[in-house]
Amino acid sequence: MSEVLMIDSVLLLLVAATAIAVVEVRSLYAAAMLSGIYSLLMALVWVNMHSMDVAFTEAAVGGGISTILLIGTLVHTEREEKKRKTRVNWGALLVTAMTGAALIYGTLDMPRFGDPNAPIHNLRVPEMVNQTVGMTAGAKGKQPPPVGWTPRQNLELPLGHKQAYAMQRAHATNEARLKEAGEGHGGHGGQKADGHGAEHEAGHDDAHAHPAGDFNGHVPNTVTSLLAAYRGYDTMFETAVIFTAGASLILLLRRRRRPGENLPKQQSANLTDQVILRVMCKLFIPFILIFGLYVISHGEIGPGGGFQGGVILATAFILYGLIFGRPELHRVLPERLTDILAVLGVLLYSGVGVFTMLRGGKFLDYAFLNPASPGDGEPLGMTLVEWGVGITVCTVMITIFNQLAEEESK
Amino acid sequence: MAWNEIVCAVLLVVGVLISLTGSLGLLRFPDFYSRLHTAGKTDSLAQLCIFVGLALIDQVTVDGVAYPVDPLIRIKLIMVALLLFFTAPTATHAITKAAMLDGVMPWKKGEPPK
Amino acid sequence: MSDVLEIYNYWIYIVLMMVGFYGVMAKRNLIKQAIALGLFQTGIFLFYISMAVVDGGTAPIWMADGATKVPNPLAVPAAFDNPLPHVLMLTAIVVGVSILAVALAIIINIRRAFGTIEYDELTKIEREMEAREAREAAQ
Amino acid sequence: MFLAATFALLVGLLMILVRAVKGPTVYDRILAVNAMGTKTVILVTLLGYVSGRTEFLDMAIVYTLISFITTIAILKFIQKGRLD
Repeated sequence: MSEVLMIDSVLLLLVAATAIAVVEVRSLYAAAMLSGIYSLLMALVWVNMHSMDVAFTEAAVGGGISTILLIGTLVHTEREEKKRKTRVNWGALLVTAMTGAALIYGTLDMPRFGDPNAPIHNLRVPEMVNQTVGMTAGAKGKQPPPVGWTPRQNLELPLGHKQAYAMQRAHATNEARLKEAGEGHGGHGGQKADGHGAEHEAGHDDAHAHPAGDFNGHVPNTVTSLLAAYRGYDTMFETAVIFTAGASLILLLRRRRRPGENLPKQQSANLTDQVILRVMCKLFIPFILIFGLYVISHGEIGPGGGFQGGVILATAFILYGLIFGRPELHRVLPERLTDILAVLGVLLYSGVGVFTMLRGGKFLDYAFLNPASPGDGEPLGMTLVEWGVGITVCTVMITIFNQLAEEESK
Repeated sequence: MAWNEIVCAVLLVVGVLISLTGSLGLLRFPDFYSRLHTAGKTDSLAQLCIFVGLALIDQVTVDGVAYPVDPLIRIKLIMVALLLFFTAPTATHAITKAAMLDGVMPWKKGEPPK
Repeated sequence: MSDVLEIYNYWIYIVLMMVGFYGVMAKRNLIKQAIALGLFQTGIFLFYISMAVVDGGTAPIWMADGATKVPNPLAVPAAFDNPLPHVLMLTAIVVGVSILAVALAIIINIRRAFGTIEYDELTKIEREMEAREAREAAQ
Repeated sequence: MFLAATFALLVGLLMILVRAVKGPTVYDRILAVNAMGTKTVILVTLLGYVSGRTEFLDMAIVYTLISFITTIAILKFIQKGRLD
């Protein structure tokens, strides 16, 4: 019974109770607020299960942006659900009960919670982790796996012949280089990796000796390394998904602008009459902006990254829009600027990919950004990509807030 | 137990007790303003006690392994306490003003709890 | 009792999914269905992330070495949690919000066009429109 | 020590949740959201100390900001009926 499980079991009961409350409560803004609470509790569950980045995203995106989206919709629709004669729909309840029972029957032979030998931990992950999802701790390039790294997961993987040949070839090139490079890395040559045997080398000196199964990203935060480097392709299209959401919001909700009319000049509801709120928000907004930039930029070292930082930046602008009114927000961030920046983010991301291709590597192979010492190219590539994602997410969230808050011309 | 862990334990107990009384008040008080009174105030004090208590710790042992607490983290804890010290009262003030403008009348003795 | 707690997470994820599923099926209000869809997704996130936990493991981010403030390879805990499901769920959460945003925009347009966002009233309006078109086609 | 504090605060969370669901007026619910945000900040920090990884304190800052901004958004919606 690890501590994680103890806290987890209590927290998840709260989460389940909130979920039922969200579905059953009649007034819609209560449902919006409860879904905000639900996301906050869910983020607590993620923190308890050691997944910091997911907790970050769930809190910022689920707790913040979704609640503001729902409330923005309620402005245009009515606030109460229609009174129904029967409160419970028995047919739907029966169907859900049956599917639930079948699914629960399915989980009976799932691996135990936290079981280190579960199949998910033994396929591909040891190979990825063994080649040191390392860090740029002073020394350039890949780090040797730490001493005694694999006490629990060092299962002998049945290597396919192609993989064995690739590993063997990479090993041979490493040996050759080690002989003529003398002691290997100056910085911490002392740590010989006896635990795993294979001495890893910077790996990219000759353009094509990319060792098999190299996960391309070697930064302390393995989640960002996987997100931006190993799955860089998916994250690029995910940024495109966010941009498409912003574009569809513009198409659906933005009223046609008569030529020359920049923004409909109608009296906006601002909260500037409340002195304390206005002064406090003027005090906070710079700090929120700095914090958002910090979260984007240190995505490699700690939890954070493009999505979370972009959303935090967006909430700073949204707070400014809430307090000082939307025309004021429009004066600070005109719609044309946000549209251009949204496109720019996606372009920056794919631009980095094209650039690495021009440098001779594969698409989004960050090592080729700095062929001299590939260990530095990877964090550089990932930072650029995170900034691209951050810009797009920030501007799209602001556009979404702008469109939802736009009053329909009577 | 070193002195800082004892002081931290005391501060934690005080902070948690204050927080629980605040939540209990939120549950049992008859009307909105009295609930606002308990939840708003206790939160600010409870988080201050807990964060100052946590800032005293310099080493956390989890099943035998002693993880050092980075001094930067202890400073950051105080920063978060200060940040929360400013935002919580502002939010409570905003809620009160909104309720007042909306004409929510405070509860008087003898009325049924709202 | 302890083996129930072993796979307890997977039961709660099913409860969340079924609550979302019921919400989408039973509730007639479009916004309520959009929120229920969010619940359904969060249940699936719970399923993935509870698979990633390793006993005694910590967050898959290297430990910062106290002195040099730089992640230090030797400060290695017993094990790291599996970072793979975390990455998948990061993407899924953000896509989930994009879906919610577009769904709410469409709901606003439905409200402006038909004046209601109750599913059964909308079907009634639809039937009336079809009946009217059929009558006009008949003339 | 930290585990006991975490469980105690979880009980507090349950009480706030009851008020959030039961709250007759909308302001009770906003109050519950705000109180929940503050308590979650404390819980996140305590979970860091329970798991030994205390360097993830940025989470607490994000929670504070998010609960503050959500409360302001809801208040503006209730008070002015519009968000722009």
